[in-house]
Amino acid sequence: MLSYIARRLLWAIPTLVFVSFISFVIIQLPPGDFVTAYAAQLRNSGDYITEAQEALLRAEWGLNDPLLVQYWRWISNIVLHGDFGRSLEWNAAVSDLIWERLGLTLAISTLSMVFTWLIAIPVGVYSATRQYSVFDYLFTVFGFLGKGIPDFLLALILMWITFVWLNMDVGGLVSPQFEGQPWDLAKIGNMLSHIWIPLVVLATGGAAGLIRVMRANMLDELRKPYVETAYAQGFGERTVVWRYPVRVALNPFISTVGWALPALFSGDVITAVVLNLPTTGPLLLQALKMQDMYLAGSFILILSVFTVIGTVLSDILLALSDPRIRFS
Amino acid sequence: MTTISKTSVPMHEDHIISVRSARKYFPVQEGWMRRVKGYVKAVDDITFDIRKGETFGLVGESGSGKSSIARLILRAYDLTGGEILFRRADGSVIDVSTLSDRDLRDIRREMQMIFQDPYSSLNPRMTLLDLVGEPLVIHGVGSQGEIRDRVAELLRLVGLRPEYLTRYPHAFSGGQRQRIGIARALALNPSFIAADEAVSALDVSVAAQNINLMQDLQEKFGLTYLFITHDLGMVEHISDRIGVMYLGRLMEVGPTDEMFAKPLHPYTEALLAAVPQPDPRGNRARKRVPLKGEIADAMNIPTGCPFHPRCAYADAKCRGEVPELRVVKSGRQVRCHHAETLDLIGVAAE
Amino acid sequence: MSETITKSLSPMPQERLLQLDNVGVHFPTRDGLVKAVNGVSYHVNKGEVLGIVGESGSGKSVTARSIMRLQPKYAINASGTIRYRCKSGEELLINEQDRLGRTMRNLRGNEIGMIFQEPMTALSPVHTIGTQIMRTVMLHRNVSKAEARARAIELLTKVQMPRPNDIVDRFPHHLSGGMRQRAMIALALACDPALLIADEPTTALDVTTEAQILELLKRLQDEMNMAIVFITHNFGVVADIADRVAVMYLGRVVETGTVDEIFYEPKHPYTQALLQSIPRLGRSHGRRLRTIAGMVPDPFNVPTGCSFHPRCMHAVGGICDVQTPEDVVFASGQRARCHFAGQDRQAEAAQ
Amino acid sequence: MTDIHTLSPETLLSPPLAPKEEFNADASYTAKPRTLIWWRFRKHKLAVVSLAFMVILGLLALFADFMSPYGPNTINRLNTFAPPNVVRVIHDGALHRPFVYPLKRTRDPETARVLYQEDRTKVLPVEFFVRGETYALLGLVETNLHFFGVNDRRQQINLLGTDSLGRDLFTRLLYGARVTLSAGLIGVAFSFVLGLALGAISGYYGGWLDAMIQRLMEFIRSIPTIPLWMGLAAALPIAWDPLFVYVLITIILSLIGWTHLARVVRGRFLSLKSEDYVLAARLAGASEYRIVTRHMLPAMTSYIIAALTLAIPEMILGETALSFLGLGLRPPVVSWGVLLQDAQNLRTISLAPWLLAPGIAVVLVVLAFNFIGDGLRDAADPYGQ
Repeated sequence: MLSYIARRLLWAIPTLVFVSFISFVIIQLPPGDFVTAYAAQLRNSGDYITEAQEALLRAEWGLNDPLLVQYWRWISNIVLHGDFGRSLEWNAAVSDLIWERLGLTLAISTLSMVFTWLIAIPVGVYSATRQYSVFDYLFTVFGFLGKGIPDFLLALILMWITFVWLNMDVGGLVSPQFEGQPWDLAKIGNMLSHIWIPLVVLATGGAAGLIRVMRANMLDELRKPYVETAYAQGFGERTVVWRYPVRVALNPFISTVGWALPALFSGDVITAVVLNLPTTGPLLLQALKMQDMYLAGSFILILSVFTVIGTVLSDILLALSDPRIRFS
Repeated sequence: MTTISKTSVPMHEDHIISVRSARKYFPVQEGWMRRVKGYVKAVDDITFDIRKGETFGLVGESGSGKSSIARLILRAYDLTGGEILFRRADGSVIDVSTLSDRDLRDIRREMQMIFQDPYSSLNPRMTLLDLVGEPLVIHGVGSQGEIRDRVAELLRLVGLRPEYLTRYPHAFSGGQRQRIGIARALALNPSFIAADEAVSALDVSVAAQNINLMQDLQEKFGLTYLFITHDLGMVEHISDRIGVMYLGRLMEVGPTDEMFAKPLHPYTEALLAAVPQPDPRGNRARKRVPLKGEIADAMNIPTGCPFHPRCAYADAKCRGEVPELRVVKSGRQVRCHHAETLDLIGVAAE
Repeated sequence: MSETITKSLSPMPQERLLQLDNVGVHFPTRDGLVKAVNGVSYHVNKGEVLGIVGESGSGKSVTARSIMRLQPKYAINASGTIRYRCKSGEELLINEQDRLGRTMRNLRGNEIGMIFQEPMTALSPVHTIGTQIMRTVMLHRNVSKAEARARAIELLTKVQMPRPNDIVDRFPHHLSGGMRQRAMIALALACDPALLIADEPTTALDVTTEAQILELLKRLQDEMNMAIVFITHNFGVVADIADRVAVMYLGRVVETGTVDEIFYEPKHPYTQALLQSIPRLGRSHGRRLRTIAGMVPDPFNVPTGCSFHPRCMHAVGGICDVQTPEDVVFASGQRARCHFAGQDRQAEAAQ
Repeated sequence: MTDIHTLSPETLLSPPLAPKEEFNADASYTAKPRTLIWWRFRKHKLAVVSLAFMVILGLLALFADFMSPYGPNTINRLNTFAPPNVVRVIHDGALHRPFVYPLKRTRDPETARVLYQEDRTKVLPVEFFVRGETYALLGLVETNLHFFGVNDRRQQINLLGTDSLGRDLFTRLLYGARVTLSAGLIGVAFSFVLGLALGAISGYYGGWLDAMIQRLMEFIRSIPTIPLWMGLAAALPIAWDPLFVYVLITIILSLIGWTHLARVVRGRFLSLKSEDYVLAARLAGASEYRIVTRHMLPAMTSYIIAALTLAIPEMILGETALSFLGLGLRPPVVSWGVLLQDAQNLRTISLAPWLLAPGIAVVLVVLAFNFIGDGLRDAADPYGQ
């Protein structure tokens, strides 16, 4: 078991290297570079720098070096010094910009994941054990709708509805009058009146898919002979269902737990843009549009690292929960 | 085409198949980059001959490697070692294990296989005409019309109506599908057919119909069968000679009557004793002592005689020395150190 | 309510453990109603092994599951009564019980144990053998966890599992097929049931393992004075283990009798034909096998009259294809559901 | 099922009451696999309805220029944010041929915003085959014939209202369908090529090649999809030709999608490889080519088509999301995502909620593809239980 975890962790290392390299390549893809963009920015504000100065800057930042050298400089700074570089647009260290936003993203993602699970598992089990019942149909319809409606559209519609009916603008994390204010009860209350929308949006999207997965898994498991054995031992229906097939049907679920987190990160990007939340999404979008390379690259890298860690975590959890996998 | 492989003793002219020291090891892979961590010796040092026109039965528990042998003879697998000689219809002898792809195609007109599962062995997306006619099409035998006639004739031969040509397999029952498989195997007039558990999946009454059909066809076309099964009653019924397999090795080879009346290997004795007979009085009279333990893991074959951990007669020699398959009486071979001294019980013929 | 019905039935003899009368189980399907079980009657006495044989589609498993009320939800219990004598001596009308009710739950695993064909899939893959047995023991008996564990080890010893102290903490996928079937038996016997239903328990096993399991079942049956309903399609197995035999064809019992009667004096043409189509060790080498013409009809088109008539060599037009035969009861207690059972012309033909 | 008559001697003594052989000609016995799949698919009502919907939508998109009354980029400054017209048949309590009420414009004195009101006194009949802007039908025939419209130069018919530049949303929705649907199809085609090739190699050859491809897929799955899309999309220079950007975007979308398809293909190949009938074909002397083309591919096509159908909505959602964020297609290209950009802002939505119509279209199309995919998947194996 331990050796399995060790192997799995070892395997994550080349994945991480690969992912970080991809992130770096992506931020290098746009034509021109940091200095070109910088010069353009200066020109916009009426200032200018000479070509010689540009060349000097390039030399100073090592932008003429081969890609691999630049990559090495970037990644070694991150790994050794925790230095993600500077954001051009914000003129601040990337690490100063992202940690707070990452925290909020993580909080929203985790919360919505918990909601997703709390909804999806019982509903999935119910739908499978009462196949073709009225509620099963209702949940199926819900599942399809949840799958069909893009997150951002759901967010827009919810915002619009609350605006029209409650005459409330629920965009942003807090209402404008609270921004920059110290945290107190009123501000927290205000935040709660805002945060339910991203939670509902993210949880709906996730739950819709998971309900269908859980239902399908359960239907498969319920047909297996060991369920009949459990009934033949005299257990009641609830015991049988929750102790045996649910336990097995959860396994593929567990393998998605680690996936769910990065998926929520991804989903959060668009929702957050629509809802104007101070999470990573809008900042990433802005950075990408402005070709703010270190900021964007660091974001992609961090999100990828979360994904890789999530995958490793899933695999380990799966190995722990399913004894059949352990020794193969 | 190589006529005779370099090392071998010439083949007896009555024999159609000669399996000589055949070995098949499957690598067991593990881990993320498929590292080989060991070998399953599915077939290990197997030697036997099949005579022209006879039915050779191969019995053994699951995992004994009996199906692998059929697949080796038909070159569905490549041999790890040894050779398999086949006498063609024109009398020439070839080593199946070294044939090139082109020669192999040619040889497949003469040897065919009947499968166990009548459901998975027929492509559900092809009509009977396509299924039974496929070997003919592949080998370019005849025009479309001729193929059609030939398929109709084959169907009639196995007791199916020629009008069924345009049907798909799902229209047929298990027993009928098995007949379709037989018709397909017969399409190119083979001289040798390997039947791998050909009736095991069928109901008793249907199995009997198909066994009779196979015997009729053998008589009619002078076919040679390799009949693989775990059902000792069935193998006794149909076979002229029998090979008993255990853990990839042949334990005993001999004529059916003699072997079943008086087995030479303790494993054969145990197998015969284990078969429950549709004869309650006989069962009560027979004091049956079930074989202890279970067949070993094919990756961890016991040292010495592979059967020794379960053998009631095993001694130190059995634990240490691997016995050879040797001739004990005329026509009978056995892989046991103590074959001469043991007095084993078979089934009394009526 | 069940009492009034019980009164209208004559009480079961004291030694009777289980009695099925005219049981019918139907399944509605897309292609029509499948009468999987169509008026089955048989009984089991205390401490007796009843073998039930039949080809696929004969309804033997479905009938056995209706004893435990384990059929799928959509199954229709069309007719008949199933009576069971509890350990307390009371008669219980099983077909009247709610399939998920307390009475049935108390019966299952406690009074009636069941083992299945596929030992590979019939045990939960994510729980240890020990956990599965302990849960059953703790469900039906008021014992502590430690006592339940001790019981689990005792049971594993009883089924001759090698190294029971080790196996108790193993998962099913660590065990071979034969060992899993032993674990399954241990699980079924957890609470000393008076009746064990064994549904093709040796079909998936090799002959040598099959012989071991059969010996084990016989020994346990003897030790615990337990009754067994043993379902199989293998006549050899039935001859080996059963005291009495019921032969099923197309959802009906066509013949019942003691094992010797069925094997040496079969009265029903189906039983006779089937016995002749089996190759026997030491008897049939080189001989032609007798066959039964045609094949088992599909369940949507069960023939009229005697359902075996299209395949029967002795069928008589105007009778067999029109009238559904009733049981012919012989002096010994043997019964055959054939219009001509015991009559000469048929006995001749059987020679 | 059918009757057997064997050539075995004992059955020559056939049972006296054996039924006369009748030739039971059930159509399903000789039906081609394709027909069986269609019969099964037909039972899935939602899927059939969805298929009909998609066929209609596809035709509408193909003939968008004919089916729409105006041009997608025709600006009408006098008609901005006009609400949708309702097509009516009853005027003054009497049945009338289909018509709309013309809109009357007033200006809100405080906000200076244009307000629209139906003028219930006048009737603007909906005309068919009217003359309008000139276009080239299917890029071939020059014509100015439109399927419907109104014969009034001062009034328009806007079934879904207009946007901030007074462009007809219905027209733009149809033109957008062209881009969005084809982006989905082309993206799936790209990932199909990748997925089929790698999945087939992986499943058919196995061994270390399989291991390598599996590892590669794991790598790709460890990259968070949306940030990667965004990163790649942002790397496309604004100056490039919109058509070229469109192709690149579909390639980016397919870069992620192929792993799923490869998994499906590999799984099918693996399970088919061990089928007895494949071995049977090999033993009959069939070449590898014949085995793959005659035995394996026919058995997988229905599964692959189902998987493809289920992948299309993912692509459509991807395009919509990217364009919505301003990273994908950009105006003047008209796609549903581009159209939805107009609806980003809460004020605009509350002013002109009809701008969400492209969103509804996305939902309907995504659902339709999902239903069709589900139906296909259920019907894919007509020989299963």
